[in-house]
Amino acid sequence: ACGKKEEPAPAPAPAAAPAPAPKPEPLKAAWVYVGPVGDAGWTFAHDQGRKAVEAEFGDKVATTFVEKVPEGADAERVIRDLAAQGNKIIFATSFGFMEPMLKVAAEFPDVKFEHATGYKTADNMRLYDAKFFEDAYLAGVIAGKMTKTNTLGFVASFPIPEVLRNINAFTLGAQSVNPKVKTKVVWVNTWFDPPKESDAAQSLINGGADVLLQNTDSTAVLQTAEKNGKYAFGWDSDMSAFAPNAHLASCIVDWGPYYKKAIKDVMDGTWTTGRTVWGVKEGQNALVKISDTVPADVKEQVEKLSAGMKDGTFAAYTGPVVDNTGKERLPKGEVATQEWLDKIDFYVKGVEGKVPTGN
Amino acid sequence: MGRRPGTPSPRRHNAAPGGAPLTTPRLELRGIRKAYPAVVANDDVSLRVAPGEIHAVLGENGAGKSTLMKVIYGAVRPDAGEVRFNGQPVQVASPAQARQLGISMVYQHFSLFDTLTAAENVWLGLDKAQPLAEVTRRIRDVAGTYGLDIDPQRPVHTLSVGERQRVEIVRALLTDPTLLILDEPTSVLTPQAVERLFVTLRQLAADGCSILYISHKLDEIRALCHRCTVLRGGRVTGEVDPAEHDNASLSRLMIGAEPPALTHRDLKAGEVVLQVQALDLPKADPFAVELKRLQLQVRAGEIVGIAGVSGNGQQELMAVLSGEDDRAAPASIRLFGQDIAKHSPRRRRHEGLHFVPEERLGRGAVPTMSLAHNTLLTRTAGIGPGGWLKLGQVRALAAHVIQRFGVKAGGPGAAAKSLSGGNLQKFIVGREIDAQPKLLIVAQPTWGVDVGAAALIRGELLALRDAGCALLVVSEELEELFEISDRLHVIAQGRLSPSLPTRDATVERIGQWMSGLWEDTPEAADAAA
Amino acid sequence: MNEAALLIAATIASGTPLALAGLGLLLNEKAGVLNLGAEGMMLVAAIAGFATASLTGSQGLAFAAGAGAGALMAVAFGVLVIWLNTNQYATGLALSIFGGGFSAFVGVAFVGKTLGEPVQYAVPLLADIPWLGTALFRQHPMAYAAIGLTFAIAWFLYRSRAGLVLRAVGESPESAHALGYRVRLLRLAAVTAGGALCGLAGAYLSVVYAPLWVEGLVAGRGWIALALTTFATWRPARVLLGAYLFGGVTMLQFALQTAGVQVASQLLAMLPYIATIVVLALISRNPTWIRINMPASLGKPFHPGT
Amino acid sequence: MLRLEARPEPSKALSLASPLIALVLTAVIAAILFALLGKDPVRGLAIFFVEPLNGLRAVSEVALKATPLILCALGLAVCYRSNVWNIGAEGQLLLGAVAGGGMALWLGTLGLDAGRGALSPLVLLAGLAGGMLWAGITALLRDRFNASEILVSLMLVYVAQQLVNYLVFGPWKDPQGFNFPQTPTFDPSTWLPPLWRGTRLHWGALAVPVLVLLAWMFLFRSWRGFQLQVGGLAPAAARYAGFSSRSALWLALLGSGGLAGLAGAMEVAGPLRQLTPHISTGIGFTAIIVCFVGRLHPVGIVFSGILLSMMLIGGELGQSRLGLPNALSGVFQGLLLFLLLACDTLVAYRVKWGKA
Ligand SMILES: Nc1ncnc2c1ncn2[C@@H]1O[C@H](COP(=O)(O)OP(=O)(O)OP(=O)(O)O)[C@@H](O)[C@H]1O
Ligand SMILES: Nc1ncnc2c1ncn2[C@@H]1O[C@H](COP(=O)(O)OP(=O)(O)OP(=O)(O)O)[C@@H](O)[C@H]1O
Ligand SMILES: [Mg+2]
Ligand SMILES: [Mg+2]
Repeated sequence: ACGKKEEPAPAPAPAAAPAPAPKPEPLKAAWVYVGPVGDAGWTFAHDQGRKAVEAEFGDKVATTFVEKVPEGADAERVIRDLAAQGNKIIFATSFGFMEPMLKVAAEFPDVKFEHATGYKTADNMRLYDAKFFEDAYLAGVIAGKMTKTNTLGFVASFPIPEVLRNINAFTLGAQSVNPKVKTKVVWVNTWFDPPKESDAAQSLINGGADVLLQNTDSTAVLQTAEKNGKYAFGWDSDMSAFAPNAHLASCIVDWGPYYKKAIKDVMDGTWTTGRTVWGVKEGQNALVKISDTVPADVKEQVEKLSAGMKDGTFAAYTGPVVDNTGKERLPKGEVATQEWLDKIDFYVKGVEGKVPTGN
Repeated sequence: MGRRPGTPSPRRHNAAPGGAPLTTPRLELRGIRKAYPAVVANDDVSLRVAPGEIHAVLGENGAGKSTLMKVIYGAVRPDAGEVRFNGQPVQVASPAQARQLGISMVYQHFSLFDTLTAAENVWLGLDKAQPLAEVTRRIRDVAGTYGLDIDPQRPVHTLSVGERQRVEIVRALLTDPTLLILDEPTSVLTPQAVERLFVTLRQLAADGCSILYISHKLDEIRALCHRCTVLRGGRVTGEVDPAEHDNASLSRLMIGAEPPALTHRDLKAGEVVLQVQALDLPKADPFAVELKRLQLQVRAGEIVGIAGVSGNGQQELMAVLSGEDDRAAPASIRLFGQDIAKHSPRRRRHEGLHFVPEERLGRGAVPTMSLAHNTLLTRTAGIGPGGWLKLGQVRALAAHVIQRFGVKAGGPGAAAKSLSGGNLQKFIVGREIDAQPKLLIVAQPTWGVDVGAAALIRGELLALRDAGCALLVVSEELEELFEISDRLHVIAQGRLSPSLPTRDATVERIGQWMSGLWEDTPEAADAAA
Repeated sequence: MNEAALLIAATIASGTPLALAGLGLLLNEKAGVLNLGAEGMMLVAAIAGFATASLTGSQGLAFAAGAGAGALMAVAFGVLVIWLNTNQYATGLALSIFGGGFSAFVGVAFVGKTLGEPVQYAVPLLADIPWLGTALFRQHPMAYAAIGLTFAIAWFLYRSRAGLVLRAVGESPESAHALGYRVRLLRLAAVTAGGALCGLAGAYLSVVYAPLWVEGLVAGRGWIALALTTFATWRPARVLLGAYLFGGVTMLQFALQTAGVQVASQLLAMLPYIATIVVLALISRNPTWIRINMPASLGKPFHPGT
Repeated sequence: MLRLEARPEPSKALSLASPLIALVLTAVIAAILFALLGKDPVRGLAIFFVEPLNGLRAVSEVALKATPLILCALGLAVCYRSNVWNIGAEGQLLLGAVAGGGMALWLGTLGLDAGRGALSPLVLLAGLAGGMLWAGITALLRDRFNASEILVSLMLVYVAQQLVNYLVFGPWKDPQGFNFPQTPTFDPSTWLPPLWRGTRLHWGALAVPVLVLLAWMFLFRSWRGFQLQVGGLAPAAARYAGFSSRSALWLALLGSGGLAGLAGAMEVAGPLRQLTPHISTGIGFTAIIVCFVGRLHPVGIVFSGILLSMMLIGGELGQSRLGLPNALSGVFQGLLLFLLLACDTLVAYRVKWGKA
């Protein structure tokens, strides 16, 4: 609904849609994005999910989105306006939308609100999230095998549990195949600033890292690795096209299944509040497009672990997990609970440095 | 015949006095007219200059002299009229084209670049693509031939004003002009330097170069020029041989009347109002002049004049006396015996010291503000309790000044920049006089002001003196200082001469002092006190 | 050891756009025009360059387009401030704001596009010198162009007559006008050339450095470049040095993290800006130095005939 | 050739008309852009200029958005009239938010049993102080080291944003917040309560008319304000008159910093009620446009603040209603300012055909 894609996509904006007279009103659904839909990362992935909804339900739904919504005082107005426009379900795809959405949800009891990555709910507002760390773990396995310097690099956005989970999982995955591996982390304090991400990646490479992963939304890290003849992974979406040589695999998230379920819940009247965190098991996360440079046996191992995640026989966070000060955080043999995962605020052994804001 | 032996100058040959028939004027203007939105600067002006002739253009401030010269030099396009050069009608579209024709000009206001060297400044005025080294060599040549000493390598900001003018003249000469225009060249020179310049000019004229010499100083014109065209209000009022006319008749042509005479009563000097004691002031920036050990005293009921060529420390002295520059050492400036060296301009004003600066627009007045608001710069009448403005009173004060000093303006609401220079000067001087100061310091009281307004201002200053106010007047016009002051100092290179009663002063003596050559004896200093 | 070489290389790469833009602004300012619109010009040039590169695949054309876009923006600015005598500060700010909005607007179609495989640059032979090769000789040609331009501009300003005229115009437009120089045309030329250089800087960012397009890609570098001219007291070689210094500090914040320095990353991220402020304060402290080197008419309007 | 001739007096009529001309031209260009994008130009313009004022809630949203813009712009107008080029209002606003937020958090820990909103004046005062402090750094560096206030104030914006980040990710992080970058929600006693139930427009907005009046009186009726403007228009005249340029610098910067800080505190005590990394969306920068479009006049700033808010909200509405690209409102803002500057030439000059 934005005139940005060259092909005339099926007009999603309600205003542009011709009104076919007799049919029942389509279910109006809206998405609030934090970035531009074309970022090839986070927002792009959500927009793919929205398109999957359109493809699945056809003219039974009418979708709208507002992109680049700042996470400050403006978000509340945008969400409220979407609710007032008659949308029956609204997805907000960034953490910063949690408080504003909560306020609007209280005013529109008939509208269902869905918030990604937060932690607060209401009767008509529920949460959904993905297990990116499972992807990160699998990527770590490849990284541990591919590194020659035994130094991995991680371009990190903000020190929140989500990102720490990914850094740690990446390291744990690598250590599972190569105990000598160390991970260096550079914080860029942004989700999306390609030149900065690229500077950070360069500095990790200069510091000896030869396989990189990032928790930021652009392709800059991958491209920097390509420029330097190092390896890196795609994040959020398939980024293999951006760096044919450097690209080892892409950690992807497919929001489609969840969005389809949510819409269906509303249509069927079965929508209830709660929290959904899907991962590899539900097909929401996956490591895809594993490069041919990755040896076959490593690929096989990744497949095996993937399969284990799917059938529940394997969990990325299984004890013992020791933090990098030597303290045991998860006893041997124990599998991390959701609550444990929500509260991660440390680096595991093998990650260098200190979490920047640890108290 | 060429000025530089061995360098043939083809233009000069066919134009030399003996070469071409003398009946062909070097320059001929016919019916030149140039109108600006507010005034007609030139109206039906005609003028002929013969080869080798030094031709004066005389007129009071604003008569249209500079405009006419800019028309000849291609800097201003005339609305009507014809310019003929060596008999040929020409359209001078730009200064560059004028220089091609052999016309060079030294502007009234220097067109120099402070941070560049003298050689670079000269180079910028030459059209031919000569290397800088060649230009430097030629500067030395010309300097030798005409006694115009300058060091080509020195940045202009380190040169004295006289040296700067030499740079301008050298720049003009290096284009091998057959017509040289000098717009009020002497206003910045000491009398001695004026003599040297005249020698150079006579030599040039003898070499066949025609010279247009702009001035409003009658004596100079009578001493130097062969012919003289007089302008008044943009129109030619006469073309005469200056040698055959006395000052009075030239003056009548120039202003339509003889200059009004001022009555100067005898000195009844009272107590010491301003005492400047061993005032030293380092340079505030590399373009400034350092003040060294100034001694100065002004008593109630007297006018003390400070003569000197501009750029010798006048600005620095004014700033430090007015309080705009607060770097003076404690006790070096006293008002009625009280140390005011660290007082702000506002405090000094409160204590009775008022000041009229040289720049009217931008310093003495805010150009875009109304006259009423401009009174608020130095007057506090309209400021009510708590710092709130009483606009009615502010306007009334401005109206009062306008009325008392005969300022021609559209009322208290008129923007300062809408006034002509003379009227604005009347307003500013009036604003300060009306404040009944105990000490009034005035810089260039009549600079750029017409004769009538100048007489009015000088009369007001004298009246203030007679009323018992102490006055310190800085001016570059010696005549003016001789006319109104009781005692004179000369400022040169940041130093101040001892004072001299005006009746004992002569132009020669003051001129010598302007070059910094005075007997720096303790007695002289004592005599001054 | 090698890390130091790599840090130097990264410093040069990140200093290059600053140097290009800083040199452009230096030309502007030497002619007496202060253009606060550098950020906007760089943004528009960045998208113009990126769009051209992604449509034609030619870097040469991309840089030409970037320079052209920067120059075009500069001309718009120049006409406003030089002929219409608008306030230079306000007009520059308008240019920055407009550039930000406009580049985001036309750039939408190019977000997330890629320019194909990045190329490894290396100066033949020199690049293989063990330490120096890594540090100095594996840069994009534009990095060397920036160095070349620095010397070219230094030569132009201080050795050529045209440069002298330009400085004269910045020093005293009234005098230059009186001597018959076309002050306004010369100023426009300087502003345009400055815009073109800012354009090269923008294109370098989107085509070589990032290399991709996102809204706000320039991320304040235009403002840093403005600071550089003061920092360098309007001397070309010092602009280059300052650019590298700033590039170095930017890289340093990440290098310090990589090296495991225990300071909050947010505080490290302040480093380049604080460094700029500190250096600015130290340089500006000496009024004599500023007065001699700063073009005297900088930021002031000029009306011929007054 | 086109030629400009200075008017003897600036035209009063045109100085009022030129913002309107600029606005109309912007609207015309906008309509053309809409048409080029294949949208209905009339509907497009309606979304920017009518829709944002459709109903009480919409009006209250415009007012909410305009409040910080107007506050910042008032301060900037004083600065620009004094020839002090503060372009770091964004940073001063952030510091105001930090100081106000810090005060709110601290008051929250005291466990005072105060009513809803009762302590909000303290938050606003803290914000005022925070903004002044941040602007004070610029003033200090300008005053003591002669460092360009343009660059210093701008660099301090980046520093301020990182400071906010540092605080919300670090020391001030909500302990119950799962490590997410936000402070706890403030205690209700520190909130700015809404003016009407159901809207977000808060009591702080009432400060706008008061401050506009004060700014007007200061600029046009006070001796101090006169002094500042003389310093801006003719620095040499100010020196001559003995108006201290240093105190003008400090006054202008502290005043505008304080107002920006107040705006920041209102944002956090009003709609946000907590600190997050996303306090401002470039309010301090947009305020520069507001300031110029309002012709550096307090009353003009009210109108332009409302206009710019409508354009910003229109930009959001345009996305969900018409599918217009988000970047459009940025283009319009730049365009409006550009056209205004060009139109302003007409105030002082007459355009004529012919040669000089
Ligand atoms: N560019 C201009 N625009 C408008 N008016 C002008 C301009 N230049 C000169 N004038 C006006 O034209 C008239 C003649 O000015 P001009 O400078 O030629 O006088 P002048 O005889 O050289 O005086 P002075 O002795 O002061 O140098 C004056 O009234 C002046 O104000
Ligand atoms: N409004 C005016 N009032 C008085 N004089 C004017 C006016 N407009 C132009 N002039 C005179 O006409 C001369 C030529 O002006 P013009 O605008 O053509 O300058 P220019 O030589 O083309 O400018 P540049 O050298 O900057 O390119 C100016 O030097 C000025 O003296
Ligand atoms: Mg004159
Ligand atoms: Mg003259």
